[in-house]
Amino acid sequence: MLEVVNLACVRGDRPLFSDLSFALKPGELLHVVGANGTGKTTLLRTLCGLTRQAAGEIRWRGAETRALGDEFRNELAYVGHLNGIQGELTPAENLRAAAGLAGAADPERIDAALETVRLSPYRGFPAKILSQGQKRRLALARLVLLRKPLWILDEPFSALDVASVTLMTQALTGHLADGGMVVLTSHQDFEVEIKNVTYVRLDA
Amino acid sequence: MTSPSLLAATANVLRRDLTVAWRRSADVLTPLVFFAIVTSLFPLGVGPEPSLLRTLAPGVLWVAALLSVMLALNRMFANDYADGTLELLALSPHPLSLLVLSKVAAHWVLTGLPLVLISPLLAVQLNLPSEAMGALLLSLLLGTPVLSLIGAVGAALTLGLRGGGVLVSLLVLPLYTPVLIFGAGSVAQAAAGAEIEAYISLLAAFLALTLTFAPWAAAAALRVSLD
Amino acid sequence: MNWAEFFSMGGYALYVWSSYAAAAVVLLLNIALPLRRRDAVLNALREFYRLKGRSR
Amino acid sequence: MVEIYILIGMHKYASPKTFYPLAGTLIPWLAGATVLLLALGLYLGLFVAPPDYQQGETVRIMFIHVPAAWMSMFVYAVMAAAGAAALVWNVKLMETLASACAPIGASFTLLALITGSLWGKPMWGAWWVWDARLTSELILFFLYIGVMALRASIDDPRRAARAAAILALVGVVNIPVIHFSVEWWNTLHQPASVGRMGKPTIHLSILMPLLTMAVAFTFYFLTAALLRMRNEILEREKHTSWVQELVESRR
Repeated sequence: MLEVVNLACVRGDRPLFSDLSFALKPGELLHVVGANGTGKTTLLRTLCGLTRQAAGEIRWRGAETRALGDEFRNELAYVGHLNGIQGELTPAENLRAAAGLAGAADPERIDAALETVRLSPYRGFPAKILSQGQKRRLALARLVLLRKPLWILDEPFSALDVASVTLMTQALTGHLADGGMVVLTSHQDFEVEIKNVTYVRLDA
Repeated sequence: MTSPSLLAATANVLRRDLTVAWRRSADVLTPLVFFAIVTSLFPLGVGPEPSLLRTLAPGVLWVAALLSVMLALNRMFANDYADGTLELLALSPHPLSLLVLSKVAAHWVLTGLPLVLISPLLAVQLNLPSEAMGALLLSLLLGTPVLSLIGAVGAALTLGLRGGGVLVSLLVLPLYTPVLIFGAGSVAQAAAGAEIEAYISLLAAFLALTLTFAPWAAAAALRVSLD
Repeated sequence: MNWAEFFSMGGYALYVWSSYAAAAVVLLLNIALPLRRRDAVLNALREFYRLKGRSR
Repeated sequence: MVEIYILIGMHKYASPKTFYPLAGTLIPWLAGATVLLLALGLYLGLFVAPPDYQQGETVRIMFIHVPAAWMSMFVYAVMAAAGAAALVWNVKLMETLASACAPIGASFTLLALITGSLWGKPMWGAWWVWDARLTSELILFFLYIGVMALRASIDDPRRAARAAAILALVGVVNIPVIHFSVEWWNTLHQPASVGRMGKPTIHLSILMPLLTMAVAFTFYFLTAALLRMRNEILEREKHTSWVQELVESRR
């Protein structure tokens, strides 16, 4: 479904990694491992098309993602270091805005999504009052709400408490069970609950 | 997956920006107050002599309006860049140039339009003849969107850069000169009782030109800045 | 060829010769600066490779 | 404009590695041609061309001003074209060319402004006159400053090059619009008495120095651009082995 062939990425003019190839089939999770500065975030941003690769190809359903453009982005959900949350809007409004952008905008599922991440009590307050962990959970709610096949997550477990980690793992397993795909980076070790995990190591 | 309807998405972005601005309405006032202050500086600088102010009024009003729009430019993308919502915009399945167009529309409604509305008030202060009021309103109405559109390219290019505010002005002011020439020119012509069709049609032409190119250029600039 | 008359440029010596002087300055600067910069770049790179060599 | 097509045509196989030594061998020849052409142009301009019946000896300022003004436009066009090639085909060499163009173009624009003002003082009695062409040249100078300021304020060289390329493209689309607007503005506010920039009478003895100087300036532009490009290639390719060998072999 997602193939990467001889991918090479640079930051500025400093080469990060090259000749990186891997494939991801439905139901699989790819865990990108590597020390800081080896280009994990750049790899993820390149996969979703925010960053331009120096060399190599990224194919989704056999076609080059760059050529697919909007079509590919319609099947992708990305959570980066930033949570993509507008402080002035309430959690519900944030989700409606994100849903409006990504095309799936049915209001009652917004409440359900807030419920799954246990943010319903904060439904009416501006999101800026939420803690870093709660904002991360709101970003998870966006993933659950949009139901895109490919999830690309940069450190999804950072700033999460234990309860939220289980929430995130449940969401991941549910997504994989539905035939979804996940590419993520993470320092915490969590794979114990998820069976088919492939690794990609970026060395210094 | 329902195929995402474009109109709903752009309307959504516009509504979202307006609600955010509504909650922080103080921000809307800053360009307006700046516009008022700058125009009232001139009489202090050049003296209150009515006939002198009358000749200066078109140029002063237009330059002040232009500077006020430029001042508010970095607000267009800076907040969304900081909190990550801009990445969601770039990753949305809708064409980025149309989403940028709705952001520019929101910016214009929050800065350009208010300027147009209060400009007659300040024109009276500068002793602008009443027959030029129509030209002032019309030229600003056509001109300020062009300023926001060109400004969007400048704001997108300088996203997240140190000294972004001043840098944007360096980038966009030279590009503002044609709009200033015909905007202020039309008001001056009207004040002298002459015809302004030519000026207004040129301003409309600029609007059409920037409406087609600026969103695409700003989207490309955003993609470069998010790289 | 009366040199004095030539240099006076019909009384406009100041303007004509300062134009040519300005041209000379601009033309020389755009060659001198990159050349000087070339040495700076080479030294910086030597330093860069020395550090890189030692740290591997 | 033919140079641009050659440069763009080159992008298919000219990589920085092959371009660097090629530029190295070209520079002396280009420099030599520049010096010869400049000498010829100066000779034609200062000794052969007769004084103008109206402008007198100050017409000789035109032999610097007009070619500089042409170059300021030409270099901006090359910068925009190289920027477009860099954006579309993602060619690093074009990025380097575009970044080399900016300071050279800005210098020619400044030179055109200075000589324009030096020409204006004896003719119109003022160091600066809001003549249509001088005003357009001034705005063009601000456009150059904008491109250079944008490039200077971005650390990542790739993003800097791509951002500057977009700004240059937006600029090049606007230059004719600005020129048109300033012309219109000038005729509107133009009291009949102020003479426009005297169009040089296209008498052969005037035209020859102009063209020679223009060609000399073009060769000069190529020389200066290649010099700057080589510096930038060294910096941007410092992670490659060929640059390391090159630098270390020049003990």
